[in-house]
Amino acid sequence: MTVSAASTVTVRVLLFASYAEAAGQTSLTLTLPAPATVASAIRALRAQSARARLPERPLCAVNLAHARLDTPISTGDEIAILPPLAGG
Amino acid sequence: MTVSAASTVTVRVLLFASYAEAAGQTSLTLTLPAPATVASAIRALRAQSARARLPERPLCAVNLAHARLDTPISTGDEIAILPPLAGG
Amino acid sequence: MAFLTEQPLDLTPLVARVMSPERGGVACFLGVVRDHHDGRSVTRLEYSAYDAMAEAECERVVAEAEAKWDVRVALEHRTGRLEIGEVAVVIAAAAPHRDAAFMACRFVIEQVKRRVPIWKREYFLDGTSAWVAPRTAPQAVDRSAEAAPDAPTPEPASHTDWGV
Amino acid sequence: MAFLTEQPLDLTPLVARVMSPERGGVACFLGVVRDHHDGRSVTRLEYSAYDAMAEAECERVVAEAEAKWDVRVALEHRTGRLEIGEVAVVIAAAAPHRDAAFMACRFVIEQVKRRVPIWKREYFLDGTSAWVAPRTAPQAVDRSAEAAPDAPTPEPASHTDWGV
Repeated sequence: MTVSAASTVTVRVLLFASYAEAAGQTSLTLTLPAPATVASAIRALRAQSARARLPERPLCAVNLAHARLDTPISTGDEIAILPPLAGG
Repeated sequence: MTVSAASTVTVRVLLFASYAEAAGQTSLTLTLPAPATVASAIRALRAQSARARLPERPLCAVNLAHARLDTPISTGDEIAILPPLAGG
Repeated sequence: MAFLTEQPLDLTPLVARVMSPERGGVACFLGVVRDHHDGRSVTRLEYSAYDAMAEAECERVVAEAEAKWDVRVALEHRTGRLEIGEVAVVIAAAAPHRDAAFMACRFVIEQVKRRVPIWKREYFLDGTSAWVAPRTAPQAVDRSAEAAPDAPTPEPASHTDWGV
Repeated sequence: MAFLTEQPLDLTPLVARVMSPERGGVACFLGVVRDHHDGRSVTRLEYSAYDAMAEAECERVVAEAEAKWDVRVALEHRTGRLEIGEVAVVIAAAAPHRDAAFMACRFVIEQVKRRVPIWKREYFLDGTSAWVAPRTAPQAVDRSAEAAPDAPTPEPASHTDWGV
């Protein structure tokens, strides 16, 4: 995904497991002011869905890879908010 | 096997793999002056079978357990001289 | 190659995939569904995954192991409903030397637990169920407010009501 | 329970023997016949054992592992003729925690190599064969001539022609 020169960034946000249950949804679309980061997507998510009980610094992924909260995001990116992992 | 009060000790000695091939035999019976140890059995073996090319301090077992060269041996014991192990 | 499957796992084909006459040692690991968790009797589990990322992350973990050691690795993780005693994850690592096989196998299970986006819901004997929340869950890193990126400082404790 | 067999080894029944719902982790090891040794092409192997002692020693190794860790261990070693790529030894160690499973599995293969009286004859591509002699073979201990049994002194080098 190329970095957009537009004034907004539109991304898809995925929720899983306990976060999806709490929010009552597994995905939503967010439009954020540019430039945007994972952290600004999380702030917008909290504002939009008060039921999503996210921790202060949830584990996150961008486009299928783990990402930091300060990772920049662009229109078309897939952001995932990941509850504590329990595989293995 | 109880410790014999007799003046000699008679034991069975087993040879394996390269030692058996070099000696041309896989087992023999040795009668040693009492008290006897694994080391004295090995000395007698060398005297009796010059073809058994044993190292200075071969790995040994008495009655199916690893033994030291100074382990005492008694009539009826099974002594084994073990070439370098290669299992696993 | 799919790393996730809803079918029962079988170690044998994974071992066959990595074993070869140049690799004298194969180390394997199986993770088994336990009947207890935190003192409560568990009757069954439900594993769910962020499928696309879990596949990508498994592939990265295997690639990292194969880059770190002279080793070939096979990995499968089951999802969906699992009964007590069933196998949730299987790993096989084959190497010319057993040291590398053991280290790679251990590395892969630790990384899978730490990085692959899979969650499990436990169903208890008393009819309730809950998502498993490991006590030492990793947190996201945010270095945007830090002076030196190589010396991260812990963030102040949360004052919001969003905490876990 | 026999630890030695002339039949092809199969990991699956060993895993089944140790796995249980209280033991969440199973670590396994397979030793595979390699096609090379010291740069020479090997075509097949012949394993021979001091059967009675090998059985007793395997039993002791397993008992020691089960005493050191909260673990159940299964072990089998093949003897007789083996082809390249066949499995010579299999180990499965199941424990409530994977740390113990890995440590016990590793302990068992190391102890088997060090202590179980098994020998192998390698058959080479050029038609010759030889007993495998590991470079770091343990020697018998002889403390009869030592002053302090806890501080063994190396024996003087051999002056006989019996040396290896």
